[in-house]
Amino acid sequence: MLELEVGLSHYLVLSAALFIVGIMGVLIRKNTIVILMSIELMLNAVNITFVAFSRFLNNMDGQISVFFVMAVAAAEAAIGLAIAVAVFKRFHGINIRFFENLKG
Amino acid sequence: MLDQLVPVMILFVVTVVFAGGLIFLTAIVGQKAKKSEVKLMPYECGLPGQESGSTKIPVKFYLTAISFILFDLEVVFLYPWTLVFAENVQALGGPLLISMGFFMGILIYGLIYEWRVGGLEWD
Amino acid sequence: MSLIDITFYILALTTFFAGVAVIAIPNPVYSALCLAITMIGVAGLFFTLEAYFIAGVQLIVYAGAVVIMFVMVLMLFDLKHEKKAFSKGLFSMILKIGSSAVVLASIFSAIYLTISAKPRLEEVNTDAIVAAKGLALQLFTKNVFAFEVIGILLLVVLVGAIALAKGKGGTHA
Amino acid sequence: MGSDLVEVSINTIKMLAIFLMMIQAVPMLVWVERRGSAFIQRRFGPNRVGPLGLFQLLADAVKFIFKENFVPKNAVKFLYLAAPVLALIPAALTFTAIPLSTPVEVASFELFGQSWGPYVFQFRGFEMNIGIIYILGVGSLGVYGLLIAGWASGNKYSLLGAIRASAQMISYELALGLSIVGILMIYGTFDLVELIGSQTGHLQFSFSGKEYHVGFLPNWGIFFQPLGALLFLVSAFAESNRLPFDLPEAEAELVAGFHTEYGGFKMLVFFMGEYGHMMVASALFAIFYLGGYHIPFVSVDSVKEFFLSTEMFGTSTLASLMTALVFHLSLLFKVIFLLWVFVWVRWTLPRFKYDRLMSLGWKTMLPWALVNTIVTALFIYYSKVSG
Repeated sequence: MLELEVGLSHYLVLSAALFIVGIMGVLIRKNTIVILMSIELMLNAVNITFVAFSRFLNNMDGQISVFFVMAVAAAEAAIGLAIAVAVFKRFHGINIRFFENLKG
Repeated sequence: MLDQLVPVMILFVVTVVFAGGLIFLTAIVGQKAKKSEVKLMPYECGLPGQESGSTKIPVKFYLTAISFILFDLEVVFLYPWTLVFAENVQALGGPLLISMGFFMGILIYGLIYEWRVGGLEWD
Repeated sequence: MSLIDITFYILALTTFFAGVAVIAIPNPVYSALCLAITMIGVAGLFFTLEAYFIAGVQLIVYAGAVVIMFVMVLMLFDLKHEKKAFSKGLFSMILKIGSSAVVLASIFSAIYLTISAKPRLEEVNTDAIVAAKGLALQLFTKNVFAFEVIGILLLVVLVGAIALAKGKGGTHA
Repeated sequence: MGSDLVEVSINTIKMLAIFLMMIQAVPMLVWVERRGSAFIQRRFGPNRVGPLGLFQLLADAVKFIFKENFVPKNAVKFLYLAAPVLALIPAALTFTAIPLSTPVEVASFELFGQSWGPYVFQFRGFEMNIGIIYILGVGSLGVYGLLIAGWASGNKYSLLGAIRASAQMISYELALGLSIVGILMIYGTFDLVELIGSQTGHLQFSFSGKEYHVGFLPNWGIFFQPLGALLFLVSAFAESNRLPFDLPEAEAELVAGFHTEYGGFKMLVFFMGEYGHMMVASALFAIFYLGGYHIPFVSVDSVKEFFLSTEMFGTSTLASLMTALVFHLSLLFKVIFLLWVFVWVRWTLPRFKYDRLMSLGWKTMLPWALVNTIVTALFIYYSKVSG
């Protein structure tokens, strides 16, 4: 099963591994900003799959969706951080448990 | 692809080895002075530093970082646009201008809003 | 084991281990720097996939803007070293690791079963500028609507971030 | 890197030579800066060691090597030592991607009983096909060196200095990116060699059908994008933390900002990084706006014919090598002039206050860069379409 010649499945295995590392990060860590970072990790894993399929199927749609995933991920990181800073100012700590008493 | 990626890696290793090696060399060759407590204190230009625990650093910087990300995305979307615009101006000039005009109009409005609301002020 | 495979394995291993380091290291500033290494590794992987323009954009947007924001904010918070960085509870920990393992196993089996023809990665050496032009042409003709929605999304995020930042004083108001 | 072993090894040696060229240029620049500032302030610069003080920098380098390697108390040892190297890497990776001159064609020749085929060697570190996007991407990584240096030296003031320096660098990176968009729109390519190629001959442009020829001006980018050139230069100053934008490391303000705790050779590596960024910025300005390695009204072939006619450089290999050197000198001359502008501005203009500096970046540079992009787009649209 294990060929050393790099093919499409190698990229998919790597992106799956990165995706799982991202999920673990969200589940395990308590610091909000590290959770945001592991979400960025998951989005990057998705980007690798997009580009790998776009390269092996010779069609540009994969790379365009990578463009949009990057834009949305950057926007999400910006807002996530703004909320984390607002919580830090109020509770002097950015542990995930402070987020339970957000209104609404 | 390879004759671009391999040189970048070689050069990265060469720079790290060169700069790191020289810094390591000075660690070996440099003077060995006795470790005096005062010398190792962080440089507070004379006044003994009051370790006041967590420092009060104005949080203004993260708003600059956020607006930088958003306008950087705008610049990044402009790069492919210039390629398409420069090449087929006759065929697609009009619709391209309108679509990018709308996109940049929104972000220029964002900049004006941030300016008016005082997001760009520095205390 | 041609040179392409060696570069792929170097980049893949650095990306994966930097990714694991992001969630493994208690001190958040170190994990932010490991995230930067992951982003640069992913940009290198895009290079091996001959998606040159996307690799450049990844370097500019992710490694050069998003992670710098993370590093700056973490340095601003100046958190003392976090002792309890990981969530407590042995049972919940086992549950979490177990569920991730199940998801991982299903993904690996899916990859192994479905990828019947194993296409090899041989160098097509497409010209980068021509590929970027093709990408850009498709971006601005077929997906123009999504492009405008991204503009509106950026405006909404900007207004939201300013509203959140209206609070007074520094980090310890 | 080419196919057979010879080509790969020659390309690697060429890349390392260009990297060493950048590292070796730093003491020369420090010498130019110290003599230049002395000239501006009507005093003698270093003139003790060697003729005109040229070996002063060699003496400094040796002195730095023997200084004590000092790590402050609450510094993070590994990152504290790694920060200068991180500050140098982006400068090194971008300088070697810049095309320095015309390619050198080597005809096939007989050596060691084997015939080596004809080669074409690019006169640059390595050939990067997305040119400017790679340079911008790696250039934006330069902020990490500052942040880690400020944070790892465990000193409150250096952390604040590092955050102020990085906030300044990212604000001016926007204006830099946008000013480049103007030039890309006119030449329509990312590759720097193509961009230089389209700046030859005399200034000519077509506006709605009619051709305009300006005989005496070279076809440089600066005449198409004067505002873009100004914006690029000013943000290049801010990117390399040069005066009047070097507030975060100004002695008076924050006690030398992020490199307060650094001394000895680590400080020299920071200088290498800063001067490296300066060289990259001036080389890019020369490529975008001053026609790169082209000499105004002299074409590459005429210089080659001239060298072919002389008997000393008769063979085609030597002739193409000499033409490459001549054109490399023309780029070098432009870069040295721009580096002199860096030094000249540093010792004449006063330093900005921090809020003025940030508001200049966000409230004047960015809007003007947006205006420049919009005007260029409309100009191209009307010049091409209604014709």
